[in-house]
Amino acid sequence: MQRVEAIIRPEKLSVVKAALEDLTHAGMTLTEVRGHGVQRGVTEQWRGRSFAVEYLTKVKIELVVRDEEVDDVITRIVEAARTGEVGDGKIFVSPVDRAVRIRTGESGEGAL
Amino acid sequence: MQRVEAIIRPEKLSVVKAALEDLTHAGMTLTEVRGHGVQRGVTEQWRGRSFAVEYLTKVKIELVVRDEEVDDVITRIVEAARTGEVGDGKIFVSPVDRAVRIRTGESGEGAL
Amino acid sequence: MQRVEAIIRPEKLSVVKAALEDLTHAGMTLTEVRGHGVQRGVTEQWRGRSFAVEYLTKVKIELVVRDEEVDDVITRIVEAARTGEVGDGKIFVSPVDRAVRIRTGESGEGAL
Amino acid sequence: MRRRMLLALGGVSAGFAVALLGSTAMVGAQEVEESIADLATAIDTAWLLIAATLVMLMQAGFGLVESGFVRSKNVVNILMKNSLDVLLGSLIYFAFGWALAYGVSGDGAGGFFGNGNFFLTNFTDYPSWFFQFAFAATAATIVSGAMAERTKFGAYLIYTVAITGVVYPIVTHWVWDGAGWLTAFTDDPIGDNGFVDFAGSTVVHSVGGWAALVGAIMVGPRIGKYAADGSVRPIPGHSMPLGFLGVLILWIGWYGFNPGSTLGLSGGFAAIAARVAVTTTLAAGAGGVAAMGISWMKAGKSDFSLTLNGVLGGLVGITAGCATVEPWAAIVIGLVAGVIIVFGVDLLDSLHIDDPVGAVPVHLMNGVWGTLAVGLFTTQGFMADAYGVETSSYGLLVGGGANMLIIQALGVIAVGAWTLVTAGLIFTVIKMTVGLRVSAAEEESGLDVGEHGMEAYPEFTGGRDPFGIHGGLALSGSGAAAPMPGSQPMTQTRPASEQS
Amino acid sequence: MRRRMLLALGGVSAGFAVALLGSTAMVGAQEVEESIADLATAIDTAWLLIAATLVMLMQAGFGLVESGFVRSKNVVNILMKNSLDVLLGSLIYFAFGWALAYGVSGDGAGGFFGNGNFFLTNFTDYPSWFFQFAFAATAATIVSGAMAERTKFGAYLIYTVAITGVVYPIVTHWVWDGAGWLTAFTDDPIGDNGFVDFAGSTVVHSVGGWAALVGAIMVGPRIGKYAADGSVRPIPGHSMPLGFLGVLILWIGWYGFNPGSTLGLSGGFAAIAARVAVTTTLAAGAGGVAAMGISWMKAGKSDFSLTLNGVLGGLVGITAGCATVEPWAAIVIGLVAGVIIVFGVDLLDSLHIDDPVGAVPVHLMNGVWGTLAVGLFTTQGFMADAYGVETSSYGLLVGGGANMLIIQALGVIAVGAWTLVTAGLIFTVIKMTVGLRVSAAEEESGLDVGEHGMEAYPEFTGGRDPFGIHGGLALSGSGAAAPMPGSQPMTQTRPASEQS
Amino acid sequence: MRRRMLLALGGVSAGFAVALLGSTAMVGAQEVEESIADLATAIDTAWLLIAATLVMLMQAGFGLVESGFVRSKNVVNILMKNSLDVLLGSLIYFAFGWALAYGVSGDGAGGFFGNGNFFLTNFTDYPSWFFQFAFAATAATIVSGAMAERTKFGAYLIYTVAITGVVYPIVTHWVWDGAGWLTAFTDDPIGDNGFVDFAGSTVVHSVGGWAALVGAIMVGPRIGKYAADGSVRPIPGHSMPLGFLGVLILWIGWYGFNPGSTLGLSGGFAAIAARVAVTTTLAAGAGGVAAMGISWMKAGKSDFSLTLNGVLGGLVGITAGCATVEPWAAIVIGLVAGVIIVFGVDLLDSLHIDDPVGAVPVHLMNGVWGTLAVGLFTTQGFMADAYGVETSSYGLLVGGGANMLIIQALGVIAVGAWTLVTAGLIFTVIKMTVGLRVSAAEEESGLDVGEHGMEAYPEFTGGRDPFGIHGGLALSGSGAAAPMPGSQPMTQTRPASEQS
Ligand SMILES: Nc1ncnc2c1ncn2[C@@H]1O[C@H](COP(=O)(O)OP(=O)(O)O)[C@@H](O)[C@H]1O
Ligand SMILES: Nc1ncnc2c1ncn2[C@@H]1O[C@H](COP(=O)(O)OP(=O)(O)O)[C@@H](O)[C@H]1O
Ligand SMILES: Nc1ncnc2c1ncn2[C@@H]1O[C@H](COP(=O)(O)OP(=O)(O)O)[C@@H](O)[C@H]1O
Repeated sequence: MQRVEAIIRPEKLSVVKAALEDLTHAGMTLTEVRGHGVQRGVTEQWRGRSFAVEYLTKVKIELVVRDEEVDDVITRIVEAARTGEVGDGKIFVSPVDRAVRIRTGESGEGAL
Repeated sequence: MQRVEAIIRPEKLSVVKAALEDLTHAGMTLTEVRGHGVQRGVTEQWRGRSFAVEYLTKVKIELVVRDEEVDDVITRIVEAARTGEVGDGKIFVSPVDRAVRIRTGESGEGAL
Repeated sequence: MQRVEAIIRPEKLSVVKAALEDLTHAGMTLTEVRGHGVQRGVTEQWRGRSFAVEYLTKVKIELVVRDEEVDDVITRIVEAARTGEVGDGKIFVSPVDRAVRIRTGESGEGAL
Repeated sequence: MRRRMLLALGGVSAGFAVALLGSTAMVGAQEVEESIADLATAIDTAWLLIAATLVMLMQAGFGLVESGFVRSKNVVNILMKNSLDVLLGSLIYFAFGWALAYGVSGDGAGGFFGNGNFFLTNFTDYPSWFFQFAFAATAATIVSGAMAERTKFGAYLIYTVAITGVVYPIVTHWVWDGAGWLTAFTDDPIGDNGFVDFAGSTVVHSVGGWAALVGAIMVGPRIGKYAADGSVRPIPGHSMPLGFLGVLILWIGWYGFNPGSTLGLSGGFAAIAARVAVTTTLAAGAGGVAAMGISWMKAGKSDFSLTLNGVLGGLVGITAGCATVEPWAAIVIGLVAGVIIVFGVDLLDSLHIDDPVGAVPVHLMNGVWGTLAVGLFTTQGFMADAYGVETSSYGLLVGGGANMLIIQALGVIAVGAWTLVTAGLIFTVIKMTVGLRVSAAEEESGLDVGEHGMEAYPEFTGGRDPFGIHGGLALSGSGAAAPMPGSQPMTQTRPASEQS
Repeated sequence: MRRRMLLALGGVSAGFAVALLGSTAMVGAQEVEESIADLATAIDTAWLLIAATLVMLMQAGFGLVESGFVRSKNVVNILMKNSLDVLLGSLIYFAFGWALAYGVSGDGAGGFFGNGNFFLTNFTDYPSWFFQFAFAATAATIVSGAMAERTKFGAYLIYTVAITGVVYPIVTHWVWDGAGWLTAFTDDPIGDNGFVDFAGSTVVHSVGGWAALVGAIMVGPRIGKYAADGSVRPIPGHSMPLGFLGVLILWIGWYGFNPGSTLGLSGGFAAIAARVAVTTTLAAGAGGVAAMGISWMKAGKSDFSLTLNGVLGGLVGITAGCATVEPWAAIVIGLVAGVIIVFGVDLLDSLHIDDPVGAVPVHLMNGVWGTLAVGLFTTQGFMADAYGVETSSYGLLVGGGANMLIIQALGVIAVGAWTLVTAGLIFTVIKMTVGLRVSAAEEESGLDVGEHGMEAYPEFTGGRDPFGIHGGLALSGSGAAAPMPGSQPMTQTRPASEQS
Repeated sequence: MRRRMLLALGGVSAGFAVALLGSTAMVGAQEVEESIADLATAIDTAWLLIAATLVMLMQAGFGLVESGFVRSKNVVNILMKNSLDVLLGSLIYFAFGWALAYGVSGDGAGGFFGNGNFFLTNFTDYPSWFFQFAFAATAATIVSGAMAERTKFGAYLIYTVAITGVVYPIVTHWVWDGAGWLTAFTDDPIGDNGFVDFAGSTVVHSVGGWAALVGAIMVGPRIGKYAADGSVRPIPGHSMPLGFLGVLILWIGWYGFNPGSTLGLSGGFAAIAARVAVTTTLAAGAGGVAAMGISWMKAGKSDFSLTLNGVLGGLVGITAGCATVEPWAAIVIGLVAGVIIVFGVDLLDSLHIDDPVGAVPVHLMNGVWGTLAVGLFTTQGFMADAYGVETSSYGLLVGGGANMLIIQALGVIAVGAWTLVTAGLIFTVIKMTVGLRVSAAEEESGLDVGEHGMEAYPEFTGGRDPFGIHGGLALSGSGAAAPMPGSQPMTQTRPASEQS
């Protein structure tokens, strides 16, 4: 099993989710994060003085999937989340040794 | 060392925490996340029109523990967090290569 | 590639970020988390009655970096985030198999 | 006279001081008459100033309701628009709003608009200016809510100048100036009684409501509000406490709006003002109860935002007839108003007219209903004491024939036509010049940062709503849930023409 | 008379117009008397309408305090309950609330309840209805806070109808109607002066407070509030700014509540109203200062929520005696009220009575204290000018003997017994029929979604409080920290009987 | 007289009852005069009580603006300080504030301070006490904002006692007591007219403003506000809706503050009060419009917080001259006030004086401007009707010479010197004893938990602002962005002496 972790633009969430919808088990976990990268933050002002907001709101999507699904998932996310402009985000893939479904206690890929 | 990452119902947090309390080093990190899975979201309404809230609030508990503790930790979490109904959540286990305690700079299992 | 995940005091964020600034690619992702560890929470009161707030706000910094950079990153974070008092936080390092830049679709270390 | 000094003597109240002075001065009937006239002026002025202050308070109410009912990323923008309505409005109404409404120069005013006292020259009727300005600011502020979350700030400023300075004052001239062609305040009114709109269901609320309707249509719906398949996506407001407080403040302000429209309390008007306070209270209560009940029956749960709108609907509904209908009729008016709210909100959605805060059902639909209700429920006796006329035309349902209702309908139509045409013109000119609507990118990231470089709650991460809580699937409307991919195209279906 | 036309002349103020008319009409003493009577009516009506408006504003204050002091998942529900108190209440008080309080039919009313003017038939005293209704809505709204976060919405509506329509009106008849058996407004009052409660420490606040106490006991504590080992878990409210604003608004509203209870200003009542404003201010200040000081001494830090409650406690405390005690006595009453707040909150917790917003210490305990304080501090001179009686029974501590205190205690007991019995009955019937309390699951996930399908702050993720910030361990109460596992059983210790 | 009984008859309004009683009593001229005096007292008292209530409402406005403009970690603290201003203030003003301002004993007061009526002994002028106390609370509350987010709670309480009890009352004695050396309310005033400050641009706002300036300087800037390289880091407030509502409430309160300063309406004062309402409205509008426009031109986007400050600046600016300048002059005063706000905020930052909410530009700079503007725009006719003097010294720009302006400047300087010296002394004593400032650690984690053990929004995680949204890099000020590492040293550059 692998953890696919995608950091995307918040406004792309619904599209990405739709793109993953028809995977057999579309379980996923989302976290609100702040990103800092090539993309510049916005400029805001307060009492007439400007300042840079350096961290941009992003959404992190985590899916633990079977090894054979990883490529498909990545392709779908890239297609759905891409705008072509700086700030589209990253996908990181890392190994997961074990998965347990709390409800049943079952382990392994069946738990996904 | 392994990272044990459990996604649980928010209302189960205090029980799970209590269940892990007597482990020698009960350090843990919590994140508020939104989950999407088998469990259906709630229905809300606005101005007389209903809509589905698709993402449910969950709490992610992360513990980095020694390899030999992993099974015990999983058992405790499963027992404490289980209701038997859809939405109880998942536990994922993945490898951690290194741990450092910032305060002392020390590395390895002693840093946990 | 490795994921370096540091849990630090919120007030140390700007210092840590500054310390990492001159790495060639200073991409990073931040998450607001709550920590529970050796450090005691603060005491608050409500209507004359005290209670312990057990979870302290921490910031989790995640950076995916090339293997050869890991040591440098850890050193920088430890130096910047340390106060010497309980609650300074931890750094965990774990393997990342693949990285994809969504904007371009490119994979591997070049995507960082 | 040096009041503060007297006060500084300690223990001598100001009023007592007047009494002391009076006791030496008041020797003949002349002096008594003057004292009585002075006191009548004092009490009537007090009433007008206090009522106007309450109406000014409604600006806070509008700002809160509208900001509570939009998403957090557009809160600063809507508050800024509400602020400028009254800030800019005060200067405009000083310069020519009053002049077009009630201004008089040497040779009197015509039936269509006032003419005189521009920039308050040759003018001392300050209590009336203050009261009438507070009303003008109310009319102006209605539109911001209906066009919220996508209208350019600069464009809005142009609109607010036009409505406060021209569109609204001219309607007030028609109806509330003795020279106006629809007025009831003349010896020879149109129909038997003239057009009866005691506190402004039509003059204030419908004018704002018509402009809101035109504006909402011309600016187009918010991105994502209506899917290509016609389904409706609810977009919840970000703060219910703000909505609650706003409505309560508006309600309180209405006790200046309606009872204050007696314009004084001496000469027997005190009794009318008190009756108005009672009908106002009952209509608000009935409106809220009806909207709550209907929403409960329709959706299975009682809806808070519709209940709040129902209260406002009841208040708008009673505004025209507050002085001329019985308390029981006020309840009927309020109940109908509440029903109108629930179905009016639905109706707009089915027409794909996007009115984020419900300004059209509240102010337009109930403004019309309230004005017509005058022709249904007005009693003969109350026409006599509130308008000083012995008339045989009064409420249709209380035996007064259809005459009054017809004149009421005429007024509704005339004011509607005027506002539709002028507001349509204004928004068209704005659209063709500076543009009405922000860019799609700015709309998505929010007008607060886009227009003002600020966030309403900079520390609260949820303020950016990354999970699109308000982006759930519509369950009603189209039977099945709209397919999720729909939400992406949705963001692009807005005609390019509207993106200007 | 056509007021608007006059106004439209520009520059002629309404009052001046009256003066013009007056100058021709005012030839004899008859006319002068009529003018003076008209002005007296005007000023007295103005006072009553403005005071009633301020009391209506208190509805916003209650809604804000209560919503600020509960968790965000129950905010819509508590606001909805507060809204329906006044919305539904207006219809009920129209139909029979007034009738049972002050209604008169041909043959007069008995000592126990009013009888007449149902549905405001044969009724024109609109200023009084408006003022009295505003008070009724206040009495009703007190209970929602004490039963917050677990009471069914439908059940609450039944309760609010009963208290606004029956329980409260009958108490007002006893005390404030000239025919009531406890009243001071008769030539032959009980004791020497009758039961003296100028603005309603007992009539309004204790009635609400007793009902709140019964309700809080019968609905049971919130899940997790009291652990099996008896320790108390603090559950902080979600928004201090809402609490602050609510209390400030209530304070402002009290300037209608207390000074407005002169019911007019002519005939020398102006001086009384002013004194009432001063005693009200000083008691509020003293209550807040005392609660802050005591909480500081007790807990090591000055507590904001107790300070706010202290202000309200001082206001409730002075309400009965605001017209009959000296300013220094108002300060004493306020200081004691603040102390009562701090210890009253503790007392309820030690009895495991869960009152989330402190309604019982504020309204009941200080309502009783304030009513008894009348018997301690009332001066002879102020009884004379506020109640028009020359009496030898006045405040015990200022030399007036114990008589007055005894009658005050009698009133407290009589009203307490009445309210305990009727409220107990109402809540029992509700519990046995529709049920008082939501399910445990609904309580845990929040009444906002459960009862109304809404969230108060849908965009703010913290609104769901996933980390249970308000679920910390109690440090006081039980010496050591309660063991954490306790928190789970806690959720199941509520007797099954309460879950209905 | 038994009012409630009459009321209980139903259908008989209180005023009508008075009329009935009156008709038998009013036989001779004596009775008529007494009735008229009674009504004059009634209307004047009503005016004062209502105005004072509106001014009390300003306490809520201050609390909201200040809490909206600080970070969420310091919200409870600033609300607590605002609360104690009025709570503690009421007791202090009762004990000796009034006494030093307007108190009289047997042998009269001197020019420098009042002397008598301590603890309100031998005192019955309750309307004046209530009104004057509301003003005193306003003066006190200005400082909390300028010293927000770092000042010790206990230290603040000492300050508030001193300003409400001594510093402010003595200034009111100078200017508003007939015996004061600067007063206009004497037959032999300083200069030709005395120092003219109708509602308190100097007496109230500048006093608060000077103290705020001294306090802000002495407590030092917030950690991180000014970098070692001199660059300025903006620290946005946490809630714009609170700021909006606060300003709207303050505006509404100003309709008590300014028009209420006629202290009555009979005797021709009604016309003045109405004119004051109009000038107040126009100055507020102009101030907001100017600040918005200038900020738009300067920064490319219209700034909400400056617009709100602009409104307040306009209101403070018109306060001195509200009764003696023409409406057009009110607009000029307001426009200048708005400009002062925008540049005043910048000026303070360039001096590294940290005033989180803009109290100094609003209250001090515009207090001075408004007071001087009296000497520029006051008309001869308005001096006659508002102050009862026939004078040849009036506004410089309307042809009245420079005399008046000179006296106005004298008053500004005298009051400024007095407040600078006394406030400087008070803060120095506090700093040397209990200490002015919290520890750096407490400041970083927030004063809410540190001083009161509470959070303003315990459920909202963002409340702790972990990402330091308000910690962005300053783009203006120093041309290039300040280097990020600077933010750390910044936290340590505050001199150790300030950490006491
Ligand atoms: N090395 C990294 N480690 C962790 N997160 C990263 C890394 N690089 C980028 N990110 C995340 O991805 C987001 C997008 O990256 P950015 O450099 O702005 O644009 P792009 O992906 O188009 O190059 C960042 O805001 C950050 O959250
Ligand atoms: N494959 C997955 N990857 C990541 N998170 C998952 C995955 N599957 C489930 N989750 C998380 O677990 C939560 C519970 O899963 P769900 O399918 O609703 O119930 P259950 O665990 O009882 O089958 C989800 O809300 C989601 O946060
Ligand atoms: N084993 C662990 N697994 C995950 N997070 C941990 C672990 N131990 C500590 N943490 C995180 O690190 C933070 C700091 O740890 P703490 O024990 O308080 O101080 P220190 O790091 O100085 O020993 C905790 O609040 C928690 O978020």
